[in-house]
Amino acid sequence: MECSVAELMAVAMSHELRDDDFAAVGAASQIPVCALRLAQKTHAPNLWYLYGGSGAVNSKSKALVESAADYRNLFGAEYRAPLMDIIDFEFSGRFTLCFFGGMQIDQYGNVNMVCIGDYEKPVVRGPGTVGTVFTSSFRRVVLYVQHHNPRLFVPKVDFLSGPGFPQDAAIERYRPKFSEGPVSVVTPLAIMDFRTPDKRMRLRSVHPGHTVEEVQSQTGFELVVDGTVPKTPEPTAEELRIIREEIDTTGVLRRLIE
Amino acid sequence: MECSVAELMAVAMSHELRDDDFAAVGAASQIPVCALRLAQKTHAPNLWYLYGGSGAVNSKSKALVESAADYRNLFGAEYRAPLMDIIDFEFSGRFTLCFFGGMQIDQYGNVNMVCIGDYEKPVVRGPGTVGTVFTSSFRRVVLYVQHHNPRLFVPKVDFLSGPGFPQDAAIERYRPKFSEGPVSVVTPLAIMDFRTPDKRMRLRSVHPGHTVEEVQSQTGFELVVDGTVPKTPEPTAEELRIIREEIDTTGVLRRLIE
Amino acid sequence: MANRKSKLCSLKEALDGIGDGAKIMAAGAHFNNIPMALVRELVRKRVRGLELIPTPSAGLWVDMLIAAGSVSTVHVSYIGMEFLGLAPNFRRAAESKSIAIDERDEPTIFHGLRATGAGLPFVVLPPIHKMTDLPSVNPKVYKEIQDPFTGETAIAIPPLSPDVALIHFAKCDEYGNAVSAGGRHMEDIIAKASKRVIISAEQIVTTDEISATPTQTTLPGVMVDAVVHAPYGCYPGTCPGLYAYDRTHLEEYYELARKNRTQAYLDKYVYGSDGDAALLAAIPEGRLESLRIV
Amino acid sequence: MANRKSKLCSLKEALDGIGDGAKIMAAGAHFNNIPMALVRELVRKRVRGLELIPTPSAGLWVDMLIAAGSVSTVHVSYIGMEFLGLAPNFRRAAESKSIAIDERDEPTIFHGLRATGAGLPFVVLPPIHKMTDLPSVNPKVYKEIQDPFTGETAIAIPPLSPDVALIHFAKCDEYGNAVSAGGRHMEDIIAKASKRVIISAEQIVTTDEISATPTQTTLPGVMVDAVVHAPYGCYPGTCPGLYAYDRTHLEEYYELARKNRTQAYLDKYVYGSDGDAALLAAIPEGRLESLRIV
Repeated sequence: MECSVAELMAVAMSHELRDDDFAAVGAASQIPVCALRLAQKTHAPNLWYLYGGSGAVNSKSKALVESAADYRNLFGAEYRAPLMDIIDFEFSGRFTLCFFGGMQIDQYGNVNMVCIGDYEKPVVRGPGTVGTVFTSSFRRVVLYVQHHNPRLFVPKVDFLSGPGFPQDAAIERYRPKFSEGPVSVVTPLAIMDFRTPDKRMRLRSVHPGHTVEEVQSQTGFELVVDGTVPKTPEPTAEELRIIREEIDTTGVLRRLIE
Repeated sequence: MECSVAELMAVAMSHELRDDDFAAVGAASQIPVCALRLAQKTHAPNLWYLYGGSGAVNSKSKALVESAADYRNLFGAEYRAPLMDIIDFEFSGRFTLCFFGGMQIDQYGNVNMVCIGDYEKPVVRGPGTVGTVFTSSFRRVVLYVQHHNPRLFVPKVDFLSGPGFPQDAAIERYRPKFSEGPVSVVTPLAIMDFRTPDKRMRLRSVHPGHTVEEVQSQTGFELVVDGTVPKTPEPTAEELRIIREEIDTTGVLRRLIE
Repeated sequence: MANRKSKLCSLKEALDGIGDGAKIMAAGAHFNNIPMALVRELVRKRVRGLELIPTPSAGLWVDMLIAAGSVSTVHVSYIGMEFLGLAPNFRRAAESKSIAIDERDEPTIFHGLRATGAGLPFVVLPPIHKMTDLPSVNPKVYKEIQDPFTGETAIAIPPLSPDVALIHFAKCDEYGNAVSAGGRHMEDIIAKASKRVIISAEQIVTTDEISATPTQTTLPGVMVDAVVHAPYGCYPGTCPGLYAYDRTHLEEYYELARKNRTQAYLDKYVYGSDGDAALLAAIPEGRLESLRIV
Repeated sequence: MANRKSKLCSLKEALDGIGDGAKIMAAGAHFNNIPMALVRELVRKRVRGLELIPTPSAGLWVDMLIAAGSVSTVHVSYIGMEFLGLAPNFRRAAESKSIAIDERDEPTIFHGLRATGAGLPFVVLPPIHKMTDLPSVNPKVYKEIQDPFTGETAIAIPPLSPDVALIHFAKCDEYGNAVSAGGRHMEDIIAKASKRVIISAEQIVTTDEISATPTQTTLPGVMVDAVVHAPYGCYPGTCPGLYAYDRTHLEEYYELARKNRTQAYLDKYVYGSDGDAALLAAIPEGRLESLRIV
């Protein structure tokens, strides 16, 4: 079955979720929201999830709204978490998985949401770090972005707002014991991970219609490539059916990424 | 009009309340609860009050229940404060007045709720300090007890759980700037305060039917007496009517103190 | 598609795995909303050496577990029987030193739990405890620290982490989404700080009933490990919004406790029964109905 | 018996006393529940040099006040327009250094407010910020401190105290007892930390309506200083449970802002009007009705 890139990404991200996860997403997160709902409806019926701004836990909204903060996410939810709960869960390791984006991501999984260029004289002032510090305290972090190019994937972030894997043991010791850090990166071209001795980013799979060379050329640093890189599995017909009939009934993900 | 000692105490305590107060009471507090409601219905219509255990703010219950923690206090309340609010208000000075009791009270207004005798070998183990540390951080504290005898009013408390006026500047400096400390002590015999140069307890008024000598003989330390001690004013007919018709409709305060 | 796993189980199953020396916290304030069905099952379990972490205002459940011989240490803020008087078994045990006391108070217990639940290493309070005798009898808990912003003295207290929390609700679903009819007191604070959370409820309802009003859920099931259906689970205390405390029964407990005869109470109402069957059968006809709040 | 004083007043009266340089906090998350009627009145007041303390996820109101020239400093966790993109006026002002930025993040703003609201001298966080560049660009806020219980390194942050908090509710009474239809987000945290609390509401109801369900009151009136009746007070944002955001209007704002023509927006919709009259009159027929959530 034909599927859109956003649908492919959502399905790939749903495979990162486990049955015992308590996962969280922030603002403007239609792809991760779809991933969460799909996982709960397939292999992870005991998954719990929270949408940041609205505090909705286990929302059953039948349409992907533009904003995770939208009150309408409370439809069918089992709890309305105030911000205090969310921050408590973030610090204490109760959230086992979170999806995060970034303006820049570097080869060690560090994330930047603050600025492009020098902090004192930024070329682009970003929105701010929000909760990206918690990439160090969610048990697992899945990074995802809607673009894949060398401006986004840089050798070293201009401002480190979300910790990946510091190459300095004196910094790494500040990571809580329960945290594994970033476990994968999902983009419109490929999936990457950090299963390398020095935690450098590795190409795990390339999406159908794309090549290793293309992914490498769109990445601002050298990706680790272990032998032959597999194709990212395409969504099954059943996965696509669930997405289109039960989760994304208005077809947001079919139009999201051009 | 004939009134009971508990009614007299409640009326005296209501006179301690101001129109701009936010007052709190803890457990088993029928007299202070009556004082709060009476004040709100007479000279302090803008008074706000909270009953500890139930979290009821501005309860309009028409009967004095045995427990401030009783859910039934939520009748007519305007808010249900979780414990977090209560502790936040206690530390931050938002509560302007609180009524407190004690197993022992000494001449400087220190309160003991922990033990009689040596802490390591107590003769009586009390319930514990609960929130008596906050006698130092409510803006004003009114102490009240249902007995007045030398075992309760002692020269020095065996365990200091609720601070009165430390005679040591090094300790006094820990008091928050907004706190005035204990402002009065209401008992079945008399009203005392601390309007003395060294903050020793002073006899402010003696209840009808009792004498200065009797109060002094029932107190385990010397009370400061400034000239002629006035009689505690008796409740007005209107105050008693409001208590009996609108607050204590089951007559708890007429039976409370023998 | 797999099925969602129910957390519903029996009283006995819920308390499985609580061993000697566990740190136990039960919710409630005075006689309000105490999880007595779960506490009675804990008495029946005859574990030993428990460390109790009561809420800032507790009594009955602590006193009963002390009488049952299950307790070695109690964290104390207020242990008493409110309008009835002191807690007799607690008082005897404390005076005879048969239990150890970890002397704290309301804000120390609250903020200690907050530290764990919020993932904070410790909590800093204003220095008002320095005006009391508390720091001198419990110096391991109250540590002086300097405010790095003002240079002033403050008090640091450590995180408090119960092994098991016991909480009762008016209703919940089989996944642990729970509702207090009397509004939230500190159920969330307790659950966040505890390694294992066991809840009981008067009524088990559908998840649809819960998700019809998600803003009224007091505790989300994601924080709950086991769910027990326990009607009259707060008895002889109050279950907010549903029934009031039974003063006659509380006085019976209190008088026996004062005379150091709590064992007779436990024999009659707690031991030798599967769950609360003996207790509910022993309550005089009509008593339970008379306590119900319409 | 005297009468209880109403706190009800006009938009103008409510903001009386806010002078140049005040520290202002407005509630809301992204386009949800932002007190836009109060913010628009603040724009009309033409105060200068405000220090804005936004919630962890803010945008529109900050961007608008920057465009109006009222702002000197912004505490930043997230300032953006969520699904629309970056906040244009914020971005320009930050890049050109016409405003100062106090770089923080979600937990720093939250726990800074908690410190003030809870009466704590400061708050100690686990050292995860040491893994980021935040402490190096804002060393006055992130101070290293040693845990007196474990000897480990931790991060101390100072209390955060807005002079004025602006919050919108679905309904409230004239004494300030207020209800969020979408459940509590952090209205209590904001109010406790702020010296003055100004609220607006879609509907002013009787106190009897509030006290019929006291467990559903989001903020008690004792923490509120002024109450304003402001229908469509969140517009063009969402008022949870009542109406959705107006995407067309938000895009109009965003496009003008991107072109550095926010002044035209303010002239059309904010200035030269008594309260929100101009705005509400300018919205196309039927638009408001179409946003209402049944």
